[in-house]
Amino acid sequence: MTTIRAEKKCVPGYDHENLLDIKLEKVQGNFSVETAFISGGAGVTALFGHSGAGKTSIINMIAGLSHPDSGHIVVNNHCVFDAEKGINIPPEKRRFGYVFQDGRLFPHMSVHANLLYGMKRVKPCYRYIKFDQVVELLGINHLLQRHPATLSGGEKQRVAIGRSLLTSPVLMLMDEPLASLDAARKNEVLPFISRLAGEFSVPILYVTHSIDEILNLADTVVFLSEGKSLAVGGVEEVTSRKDFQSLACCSFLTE
Amino acid sequence: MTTIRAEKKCVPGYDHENLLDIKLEKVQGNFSVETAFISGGAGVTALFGHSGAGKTSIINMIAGLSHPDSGHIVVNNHCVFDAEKGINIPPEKRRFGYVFQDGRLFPHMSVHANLLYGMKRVKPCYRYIKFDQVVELLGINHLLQRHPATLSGGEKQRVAIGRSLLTSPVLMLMDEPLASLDAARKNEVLPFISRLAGEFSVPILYVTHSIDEILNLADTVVFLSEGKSLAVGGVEEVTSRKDFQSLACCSFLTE
Amino acid sequence: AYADDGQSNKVRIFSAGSTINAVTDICNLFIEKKMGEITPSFAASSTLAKQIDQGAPADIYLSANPKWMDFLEKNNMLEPGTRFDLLGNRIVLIAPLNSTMTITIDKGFDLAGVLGDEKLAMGDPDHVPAGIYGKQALESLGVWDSVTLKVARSKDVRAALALVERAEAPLGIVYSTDAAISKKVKVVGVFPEESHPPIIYPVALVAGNATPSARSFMEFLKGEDAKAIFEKYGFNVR
Amino acid sequence: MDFSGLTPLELEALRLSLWISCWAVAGSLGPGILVAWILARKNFPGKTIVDGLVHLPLVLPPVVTGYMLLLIMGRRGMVGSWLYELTGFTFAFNWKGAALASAVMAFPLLVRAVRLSIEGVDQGLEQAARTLGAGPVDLFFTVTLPLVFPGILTGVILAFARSLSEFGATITFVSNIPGETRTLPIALYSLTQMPGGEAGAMRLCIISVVVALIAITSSEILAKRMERKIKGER
Amino acid sequence: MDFSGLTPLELEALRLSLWISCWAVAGSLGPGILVAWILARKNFPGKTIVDGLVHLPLVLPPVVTGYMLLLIMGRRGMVGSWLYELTGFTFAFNWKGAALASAVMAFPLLVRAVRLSIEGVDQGLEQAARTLGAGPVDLFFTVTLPLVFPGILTGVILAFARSLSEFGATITFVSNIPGETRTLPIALYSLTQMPGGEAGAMRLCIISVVVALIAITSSEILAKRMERKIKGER
Ligand SMILES: Nc1ncnc2c1ncn2[C@@H]1O[C@H](COP(=O)(O)OP(=O)(O)OP(=O)(O)O)[C@@H](O)[C@H]1O
Ligand SMILES: Nc1ncnc2c1ncn2[C@@H]1O[C@H](COP(=O)(O)OP(=O)(O)OP(=O)(O)O)[C@@H](O)[C@H]1O
Ligand SMILES: [Mg+2]
Ligand SMILES: [Mg+2]
Repeated sequence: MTTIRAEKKCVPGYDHENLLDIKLEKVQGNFSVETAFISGGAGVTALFGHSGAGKTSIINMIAGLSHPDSGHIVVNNHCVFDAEKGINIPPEKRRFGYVFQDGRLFPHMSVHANLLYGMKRVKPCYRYIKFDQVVELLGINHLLQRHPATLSGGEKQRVAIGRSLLTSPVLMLMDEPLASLDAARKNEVLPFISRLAGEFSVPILYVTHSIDEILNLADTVVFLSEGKSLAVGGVEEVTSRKDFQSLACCSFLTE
Repeated sequence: MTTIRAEKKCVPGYDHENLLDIKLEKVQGNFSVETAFISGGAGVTALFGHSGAGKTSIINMIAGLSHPDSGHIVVNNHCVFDAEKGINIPPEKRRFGYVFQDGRLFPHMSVHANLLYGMKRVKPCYRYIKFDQVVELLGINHLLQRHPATLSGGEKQRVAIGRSLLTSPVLMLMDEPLASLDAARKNEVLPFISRLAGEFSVPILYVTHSIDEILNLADTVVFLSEGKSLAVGGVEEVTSRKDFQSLACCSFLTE
Repeated sequence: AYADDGQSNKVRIFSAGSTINAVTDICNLFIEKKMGEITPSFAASSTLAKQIDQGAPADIYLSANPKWMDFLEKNNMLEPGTRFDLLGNRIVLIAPLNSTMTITIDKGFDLAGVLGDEKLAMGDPDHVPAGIYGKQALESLGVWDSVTLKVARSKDVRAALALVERAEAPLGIVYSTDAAISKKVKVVGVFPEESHPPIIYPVALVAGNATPSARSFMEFLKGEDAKAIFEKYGFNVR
Repeated sequence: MDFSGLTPLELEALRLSLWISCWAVAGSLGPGILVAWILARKNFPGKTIVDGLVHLPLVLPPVVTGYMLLLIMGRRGMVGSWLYELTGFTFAFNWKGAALASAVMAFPLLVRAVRLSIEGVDQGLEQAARTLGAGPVDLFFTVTLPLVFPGILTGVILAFARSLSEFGATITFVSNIPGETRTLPIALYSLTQMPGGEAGAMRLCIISVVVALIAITSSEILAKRMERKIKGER
Repeated sequence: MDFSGLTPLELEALRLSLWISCWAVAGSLGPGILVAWILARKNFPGKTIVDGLVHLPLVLPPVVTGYMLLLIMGRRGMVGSWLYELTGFTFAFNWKGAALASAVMAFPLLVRAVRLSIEGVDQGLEQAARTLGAGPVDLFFTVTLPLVFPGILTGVILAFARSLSEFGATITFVSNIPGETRTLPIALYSLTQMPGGEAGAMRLCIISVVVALIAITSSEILAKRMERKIKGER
């Protein structure tokens, strides 16, 4: 396993209480998001909900790619959005890493250039994640000179993870980042994500449909349905709910 | 659960021995595929291998979207490709359903039109899958009038599954079709796929990274690495291999 | 690479498109005789007049049409007392070389009948000088009204000539200078001189540019050498 | 537009211009899309020559193109004479010739725009259509063509605008015949060549601009509507 | 091309044409891309007017555009006189004016092609760039622009070809001055005005076509190379 060297003397303007304080309202077509959750302390917050529950919509708002009609987004006590106070920091200033559900690699750049794109835009003193380390972790060394068009699904996903990690973000947003990776690779990446949250106090918002990943990774679970948060709390608390189990359980697989 | 009504008096030119006889060789850049497997009898053949092992490449060749340098593809004793004999049936004549790893819904059509696209191109007498049945199974009734651009990841995936099912195919190619679905939905779709193979004798080639899905769904497993098939055989036979376990096992998740 | 040398003592003559052969030859002769430097520019008389009006670096203007000269004169763009009617021309009726048509131009001649369904090619009588003269001639001969709908109005005389050369039109009206040089058409009739106002090509110095070299070229244009060249191309030197 | 203020001459030129431009665009749309598709997707010996031929009317001065049309499609032209003898149809000195000249001049613009769009189509979608049972032609009409709609719209607008202003090739090929080929630009040209014609020329200018603005604006609205449909309600 | 067979007059016209076309394209590329981006992405009151203005040179006969340039940018023109007094720079009757006329005539083609491409860019990629720390300008140069390369190339080729054939606006604005503004099409015009000039005119036609073919072919090769790079080695 690779090691993470700490170098975060000067992470900007945030005081590290690792508080996520999120309250969002937005109407999209005839779907409306209306959610609020606070997750204190370091760690991974899992967003869980059926397909179309609004997970990606929420993450997009937090990243600053779409604007809530009302509410606020506070990360590490730093407010990046507040509808009432008229605060709206543009996405490029938020320094949130975002692993998109649909990859979004730059087709005109090599894998190497894709990986460096975000990294080059972060001041060296803010960087706490090293290039070689990420490349090794994700096993993409042999792909560096290639262009995204010929990569396999899982290869693209790994490059996308690497690209956002290399921005040394102050919050990670991960939308089903491991969906098309094999178990062996997952087993290398998951502990890394875990340690990102633990050692570097980078809060992580993690979308997944895998109950295993929730049980092993999450500190807090936000359980969404139809755009509303039905439950927010510790893993045991939420996973013991009936409605959660009926969505997450594996009746066919374990019959 | 919905029921499948049988109506397959006139499936064309194939005799239903459900034999998949595949032998493929192809060089792509500095990656080469070289695989051969036969899976007799009805059922689900799982393609398993690390990210970048060549699963999608193989499925593309079987679908007729890329051409092997040599080899042959025989489905139900019907040869759709043979390099030596110069046989190469174009994809639209193969009647294989393909659920792509990356969705590929038609952005200019409503969900409804997407679903009907393939169905309309199959003679009514060949259709053995009903529209309403699929829509209900996949829970996409409320999406029919929408366009793909605003669908969520899982919603897109469900529409893509529906679209290919509705062609009433003679072989299903499914490239990680359930990756971003929640467990509850998976539990409805998986038995359906299972029954497709069982009741209608439609062979299914199924790519997955989930050991659970293999254990519960597959009859035959093809274990790929670096473009070569390391092992082909029954589920128990292949899953008991050391190299298979090291790739598929969940050391972190079960630690 | 291409400096604006409008200030040098090179003489610039803006000359009507239909004079291109003759004026080019005269300029070359002028240069050959080491009498000075001269650059000719050719375009439609109207285009040139407007450009001069907008301050184009022209020293001499040779127009195919007194109207545009009048236009400049009215705008005080001409050097007073330098306007001079340099050339005259004739308009003629032409047909393709292999045409069997015979026709005599006189009062009320049956032009429409000869044309049948086909077209008479001529410069646009609204603005092309040769067309204007042609229309006036046909009017005074009393046949214009019967052929108005059969006129293919061209952008310039050369285009009308091309239509007849290609036999797309069986008849056309052009200057005798054009007809003289084309090998693919023949003259079937010359319009009587009294059927239209005299065809005059006036020349003048542009106001403020009456440099000695410009004046000397002006004189050269009026001289015997130029006259020979003009006549070679079919112009009447007045 | 308030047509009541127009003189009969202006009205006639306007009507002719619209008629000819519409025919020019309508006539070249099909071949234009076909040629664009071939240039975008196929490789064959002599492709450069086809490509060059398509661009020819853009590269040569319009008068030259008009003259070539005269040589080829005139009543005594290589193809034109043959066409006339066989069918009695001719382009010479009528509005059809003007439409042909406009179409030829606008063709490269149409082809280039459509081609650019076709090159941008995600071929993954075409592959998907094939696995769903659509053959190459079927797929072209149901997938490629709708996806290329913005390119077609751009091509049509460019071609229409170009046709509206077509002058050099038209006047050389079919002359200026009132009521047949005297379109807006030809009438406009006549006026600019007449001393004192400025006021009339100005009016024709304004008419052309208004027509073009209407065409451009409606194309924008159409494009917006299509885009909204494809990209979702908001 | 074998230059040795060309007469000095042809060589001069060719050199001038290339020089002027290159300047026209180079000068309009930046503004063209900017305007295309604004039209593709921004909504503002008066957008229709900007859009219409851009198309104007395409809609009006070139002679009219040339005359307007004369009135505006000529040495006595509204802007031209002011420019001349302030800086001593003038477009009047020199090659710079010819380049300006070419640029203005080609502008709508450039803008439309680039705009079409910009509208096709996946905005998801731009969003990704923003989450990676790129501001709007940074993103434009590092993501949008490279993705729009095919559109820019098409625009450049259209503009270059259009410049090569530019006649009406040029001769009206800057006249026909040997060595300054007598480009290939204007030299061609001079020859067609001369009885017996056909052979010379033909030669100039062929020269234009050859130049255009070279430009088109190299753009195709460039496009292929870029595409291969983006879509993988094979
Ligand atoms: N044109 C090409 N040049 C070089 N390598 C290529 C090319 N096309 C595909 N490859 C490589 O072939 C390998 C197989 O790709 P494929 O998409 O089949 O993998 P996969 O098994 O589907 O993986 P995943 O599970 O990640 O989707 C990958 O490593 C990919 O990078
Ligand atoms: N413009 C829109 N108009 C109508 N509905 C919309 C619009 N945009 C999104 N939606 C709907 O909002 C819902 C939430 O979408 P979102 O992408 O956030 O789901 P998700 O939780 O990420 O689902 P998945 O797990 O399938 O990715 C979906 O049902 C989607 O169809
Ligand atoms: Mg989602
Ligand atoms: Mg794959």
